[in-house]
Amino acid sequence: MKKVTVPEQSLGEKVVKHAAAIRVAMKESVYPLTATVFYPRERKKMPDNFRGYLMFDPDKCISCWECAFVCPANAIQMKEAPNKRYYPTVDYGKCIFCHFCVDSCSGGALKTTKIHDVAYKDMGEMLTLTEEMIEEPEIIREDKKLVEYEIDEQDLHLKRTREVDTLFVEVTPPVEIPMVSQCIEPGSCLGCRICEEMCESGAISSIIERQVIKMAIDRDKCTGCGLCVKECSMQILRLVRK
Amino acid sequence: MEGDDKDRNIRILHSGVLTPLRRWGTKWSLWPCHFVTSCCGVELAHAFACGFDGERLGTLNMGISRQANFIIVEGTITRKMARALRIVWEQMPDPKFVNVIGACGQRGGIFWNSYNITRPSEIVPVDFFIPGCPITPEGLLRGVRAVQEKIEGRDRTTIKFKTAALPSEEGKENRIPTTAKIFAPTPAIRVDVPKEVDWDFGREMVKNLKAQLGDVYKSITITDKNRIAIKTTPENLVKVARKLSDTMGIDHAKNVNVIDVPHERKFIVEYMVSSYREELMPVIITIFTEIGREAEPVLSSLTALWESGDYSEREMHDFFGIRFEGNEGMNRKFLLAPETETPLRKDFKLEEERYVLEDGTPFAPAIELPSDLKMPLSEGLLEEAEKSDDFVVLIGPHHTGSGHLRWIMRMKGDVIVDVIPDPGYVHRSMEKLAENRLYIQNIPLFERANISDPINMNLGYVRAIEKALGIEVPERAKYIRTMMAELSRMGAFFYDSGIFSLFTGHSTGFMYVWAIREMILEAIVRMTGSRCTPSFIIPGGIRRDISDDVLNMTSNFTSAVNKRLQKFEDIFIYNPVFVARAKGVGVLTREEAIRYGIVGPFLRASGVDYDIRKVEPYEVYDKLDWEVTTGDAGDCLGRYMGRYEEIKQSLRILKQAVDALKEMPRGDVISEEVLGEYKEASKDIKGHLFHAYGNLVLPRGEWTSVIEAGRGTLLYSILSDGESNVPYRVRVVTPCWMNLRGIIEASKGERVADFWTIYGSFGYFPPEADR
Amino acid sequence: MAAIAIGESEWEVAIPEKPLKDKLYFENLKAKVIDTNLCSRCLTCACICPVDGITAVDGVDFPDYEAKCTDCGACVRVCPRFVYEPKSGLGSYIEFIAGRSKRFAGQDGAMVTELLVSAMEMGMIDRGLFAGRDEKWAIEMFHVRDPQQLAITTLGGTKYTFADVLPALKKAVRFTKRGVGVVGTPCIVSGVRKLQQEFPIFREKVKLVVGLFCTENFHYEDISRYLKEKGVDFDKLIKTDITKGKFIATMTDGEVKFKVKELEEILPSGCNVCTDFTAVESDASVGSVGSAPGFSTVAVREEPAKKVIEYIKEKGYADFGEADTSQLNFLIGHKKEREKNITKPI
Amino acid sequence: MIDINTVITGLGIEGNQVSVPLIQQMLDLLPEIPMIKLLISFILWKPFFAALICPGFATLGILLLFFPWIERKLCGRIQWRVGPHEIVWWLGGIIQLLADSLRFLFQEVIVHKDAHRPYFLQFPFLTFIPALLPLLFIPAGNIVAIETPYAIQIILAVICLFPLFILGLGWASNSRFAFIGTVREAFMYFAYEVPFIIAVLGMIILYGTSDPVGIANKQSIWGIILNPVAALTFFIAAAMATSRMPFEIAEADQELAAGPHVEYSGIAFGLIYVLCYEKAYVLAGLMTILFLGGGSGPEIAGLGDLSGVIWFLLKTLIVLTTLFVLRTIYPRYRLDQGLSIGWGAMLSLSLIALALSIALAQVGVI
Repeated sequence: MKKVTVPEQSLGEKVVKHAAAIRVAMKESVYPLTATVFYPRERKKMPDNFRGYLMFDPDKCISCWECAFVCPANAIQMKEAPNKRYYPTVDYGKCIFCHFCVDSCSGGALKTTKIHDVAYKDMGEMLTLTEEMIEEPEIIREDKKLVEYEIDEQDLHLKRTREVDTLFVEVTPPVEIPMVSQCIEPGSCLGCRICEEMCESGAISSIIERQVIKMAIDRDKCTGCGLCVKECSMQILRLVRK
Repeated sequence: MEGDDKDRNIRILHSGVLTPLRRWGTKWSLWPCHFVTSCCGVELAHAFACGFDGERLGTLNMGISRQANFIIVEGTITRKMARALRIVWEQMPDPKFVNVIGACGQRGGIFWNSYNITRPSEIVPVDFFIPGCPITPEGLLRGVRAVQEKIEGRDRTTIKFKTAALPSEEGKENRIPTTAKIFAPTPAIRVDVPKEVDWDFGREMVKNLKAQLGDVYKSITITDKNRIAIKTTPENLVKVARKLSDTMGIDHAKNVNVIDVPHERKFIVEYMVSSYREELMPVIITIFTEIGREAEPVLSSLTALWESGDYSEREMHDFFGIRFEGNEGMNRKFLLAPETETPLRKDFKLEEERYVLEDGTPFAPAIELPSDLKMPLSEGLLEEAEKSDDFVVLIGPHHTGSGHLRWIMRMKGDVIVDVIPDPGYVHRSMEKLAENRLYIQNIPLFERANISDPINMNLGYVRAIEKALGIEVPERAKYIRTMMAELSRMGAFFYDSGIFSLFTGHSTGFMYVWAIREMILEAIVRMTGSRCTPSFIIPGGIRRDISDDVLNMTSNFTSAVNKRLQKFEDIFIYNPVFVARAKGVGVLTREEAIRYGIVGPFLRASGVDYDIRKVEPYEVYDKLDWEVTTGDAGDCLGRYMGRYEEIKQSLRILKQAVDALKEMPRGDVISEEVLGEYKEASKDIKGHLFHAYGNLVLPRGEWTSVIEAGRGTLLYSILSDGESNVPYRVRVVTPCWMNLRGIIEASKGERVADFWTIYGSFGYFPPEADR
Repeated sequence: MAAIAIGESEWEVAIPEKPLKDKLYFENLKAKVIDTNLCSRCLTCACICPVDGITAVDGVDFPDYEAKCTDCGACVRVCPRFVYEPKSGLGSYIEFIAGRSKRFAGQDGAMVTELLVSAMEMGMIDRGLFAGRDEKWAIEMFHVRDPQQLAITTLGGTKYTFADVLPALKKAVRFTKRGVGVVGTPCIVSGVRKLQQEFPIFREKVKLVVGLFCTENFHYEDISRYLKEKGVDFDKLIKTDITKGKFIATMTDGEVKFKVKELEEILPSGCNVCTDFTAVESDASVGSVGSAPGFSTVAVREEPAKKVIEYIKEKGYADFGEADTSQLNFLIGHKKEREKNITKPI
Repeated sequence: MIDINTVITGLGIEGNQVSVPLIQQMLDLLPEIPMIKLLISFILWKPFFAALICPGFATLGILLLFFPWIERKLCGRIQWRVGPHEIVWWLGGIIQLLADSLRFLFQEVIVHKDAHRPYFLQFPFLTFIPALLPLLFIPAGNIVAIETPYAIQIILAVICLFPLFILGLGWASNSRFAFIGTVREAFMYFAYEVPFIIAVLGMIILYGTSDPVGIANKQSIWGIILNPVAALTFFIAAAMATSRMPFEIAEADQELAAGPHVEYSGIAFGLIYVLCYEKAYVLAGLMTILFLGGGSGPEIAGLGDLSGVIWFLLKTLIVLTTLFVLRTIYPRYRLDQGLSIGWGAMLSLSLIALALSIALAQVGVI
């Protein structure tokens, strides 16, 4: 335990402390430790893991809806594409940039950019549709220099370089954990085929032959998204290792 | 409302004589009337502090609406704040501009279905919206530039999307899935689920309690280590409390909580109490009772015994409509909501999430806006003050020195007679929202209670979950969490120092600490990718490991900060004027501090050696070498110096943690227990967050975690029914909410200007208090 | 987490034949059961329906079935009356006793509560499905996981109203870890048995089925209207009971009594064809007839119930006495007469 | 045709011209266009030059446009940031104040319904009287508008009127914050005015004259060295009088939201905003004269009388800057602390200064 005592300042000490305060001000007016980024004309370098605007790659998307489910702000809502699959749209009027969606995207279809300085003149524009998230957007930039914060053992330094930072980053794909949906209790299957309707990758198929429905899960096609597991009315599907 | 035309100001600017001069002058002289309404204010401060210095653009922050011509609405506008926004806008001279920053003020952000937030665009005409939660300083300055361009005549959105073609090959028709949330039917709600723990002291204590309480209790259960629950009847509640207070020296209430169980027609009212006596420090005793679920049930208040529960009781009155007999504050002042609304009752439903984009549907519920601009005072206050010859001043909610709450100050000459707080201007209904979200979705939610100390907010919640699940976190993750928590604690301290120096009129002090904060945020952004709201700690560990570069940087930070800190010390802390202002002001003695429920460093400054990091160590605090700082002065300077000393200890902890991390081999950072099938993701959760956590269900019972956040004891109490993947009730008691009482009591009898010293010394952060 | 058993990638589901070939299964059900007044409103179909489409607002129906129905045939598979084999009589039993719970107070001996709670204590089940009621005496289903929850006064007592036991059962089965205990009228018991017969998951999870002696039951909308006409104020109603051929509604300020026979005008068509009084398919059936006042008659039929009764005896939770089966015979006979009402299927 | 020289002589402005050797030849070479010569003679006529150019309106105007910029830049620098910059960024945002004043000029002026409308609008303008009047008596070097042996006393008298107008502003605003602000202003007024006057009095005694030109001339050793105590008192009192940190008690942005000015908007606020700079300018000028030797300094070749002007301005600017940089160094005192400093420490300091002055005068240093 450490006891803290408050400073008792005698007259002499007061003078010393006054002098110290004035000295700091005088010193700083000559050699200031300025730490300012001249923003519109310069840009601060953000790390590659910076959580900014989202970009989307429909080829990698398995339409698992997890981005929509995990979004705490309900900013991601799914929209049907011409190929009848559902892809995410982002409403930046709600997005809180927590990137739970990116961390939930097992296919790596969502990725981050370093865009974060945007002003909208109308709230309606803040809804970004799927088709707008595929290609890199353009933002109004006035920056000519890049500033990087460097902290060494002495102090913070601003390293300025005359380059224009790219705002788009290459990201490493997530660890692949191959999962496949399996029926753990075929006897309890109702034959309702909701799983088949649910499956956006078309891995689950059914054939009705007279009084028998033959259900089959294509292990290769199954993306392990878990939608069928979630929706199965009898809860007899499970995700297991491939 | 009338005159709410977005382009009216531009028309004014472009008409009349000397138009080019008017335009040019206005363009370069946008003085924002900083409408600090919520947490985006932290980033606004960064934009105008030395890191980005918004003054470069000619935007000088001006606290006074008459002289400003630009409102930056910083986030949430609650129902209560809506009037203030309109008033400020009406007060400003034409031409005036409004920017809304942060998702809360647009479509609600994470609070989109809250019962208490409105959309500023429906209250005042808004020129630009800047997305983010919070926005980055760059975003804010981009907004300023956008307004400047608009004045020049270029009104544009600063991002252009390119439309790409979506895959169009024919696919099969798909079914739309249902919600991922699972609500158990008629859940079994029990506060005192017994648990077998290795805790002899507790068993002994239960024995003693049973002997002492005699026949006034119904049951006494050990619910977890250091947690005891006592059930009693409403009639015997006061008796139990009195016995505990008299015989055991239980001296403060940490929490007052109400749980609504509509299907069992009852409310469970619980008091979490504890003592600052050495041996009882870690123990939290929950006294609870059940009362009938009527329109306005009555229960006798325990404020006579534990005044620290006072404000929480008032809050519960607002939220549940329970009247605590004996508490003076039963006047529904918190929400400024319709009198009959009791939002935390279960039958008060919120808007449901939509997972499919539908055209033409509103995104957030429409909330009825207040129709007049009156901000009511409690009845008879003015008349009474006039009779006793007191002068009443209303400070806030929009005032340079008020923060986002209103203070009703009664003074006699230059001496404060009474300060009555009117909180709730940033009440964003977190507790209600948490009952409707997945456990994992609540992580960002609670973090937003206080984005100047986000990691501790995050850690407390996650620790409650881990406690419930009994997960052991990997060593490396523990160290990283400790490191981040200390960074966050420093961030909170420097935030408060900045505000404190501003409150005493010292803008340089503000700038200096904000430069240090800029370094802290740089470290956090490199670790997590977000400056203020990392949401980085998840049950079982952290989202991913951090790189060596960042570790080196953090290690450098511990020594680099000294240079700037030394200057700050010279110009602010030991500045004789500051010492004169803070010394001997707002003294709270040990007894007073305990009685009023002060927590954290402010309590320690009054001489109570209570730090949860030592009392009930979590993460790796018990493995590191550091000391708790206490003081005896109990005045503003003592509180501040105590915290300053604590930050030096934090630097020590940080240094040790970083060094340990550098030595440590890389390994798992998420516990495999919680990941289950997805254990390959134990190094980086990327790609599997929802799989692994979407269906997280806690065991039945109430799980209470306390941690030492930047401003004091932070208590999370999660009540789970054991079946739903959403919590049944989450109660969070933030340190600022507890400290509110201290500000009032310390202010009484001091001089008017001292109020701001006291206010600043307590580091009050309204969003944290209001939740 | 324990390793999950690897499941099947391919499996087959046998679906029943459709009497009406080109109609959906639900239309078959409607034609064969609902429209022929055979339906007992046990709602087994609603329980199993994968899209949760079947409701019982005003008779069992599936609004909007054309759009929603997946035509899986589960409703037909589980309907106890699709192929109706009326049961009657006393059924087989191991033991026939009268009991009175010491721990619980309720209608008669409160043995239903005692059975379920004891089963819960034994660890046989982790939840019981009880019918509670709201202020208007409408039924709401209650999952009781903890004896403490029984403190709610509305759980005990007879309601003489159909309860949505089975729709709740699906959720109970989904959430349960050890097993579920169900209480219900004979029709519900048959429904559960049918579910268990068709789907192993119900065999596994539904551990205890307690049947109630039942002459008839009423739809909430009918009986509430009827009682209001008789002058019963639901806000003041405390309990309802049938003794000695009379319906007694006890209120805070008095009683309303009338002959049970009068109720026949609102007798549901499903009950009109029901011949089972003692819930012969249950694990144990309980009722007031056949034992002394304050005691419940318990017919222990299956092994699980036997275990529970033994547990109760061992712990001494209840007093036991002799039950008189002869008293039952009248009512059994009375119900058996209804066999004549059953029209032959199409 | 009238001989222009005759006119000039007739007006009596001939002998009292500002002589600038550097441009004298140029002036001489000016063609004999009568009007221009007359105009130049007028401008260079010392009283006229003093009132109109330096230290009068032109200097004041330029100072008001650029001094806040200097202050903001310097404070920014000390606070590790930049200050106004982007407006013409290659000049460091030097015309920032022009933009601000244009904005204020064209902005709506709101008179709220509780305000006393006539006074509310009149006071910002009336306040200029005490702010501008002293300039007529302050010499820049040897250039002064009105030369009188009682100049210092007149300046003091006029400056002392200043707070009354601030009280008027606050009263007319009829707002609670403005009310508290004005009361504080009034308290502070009495607290600093007495030591302030005593300190000046001491210097008058020391110099034996109250003619500013005379005082300046007498300072072979600067007053600040002769009587540092008086200088300190004067400086602190100046900080109090202009509501600078640590004595920004009446305005107290965080407490009273700028006190008396809280309700002013548009150009009315613009005027109030520059008022305190005007007052500071006057006080800094006075300090330069009393303690820093006025316009004395090494002769700058070729500038003649203007040399004194430049030295005067330079010293005044330094004093001003020091005064304004205080706000980066100090937080603000509480009202009671401010008062006790005024009535306690400063009063005793001023009395010591007075005694010192009398002693020095007796010894006959000057």
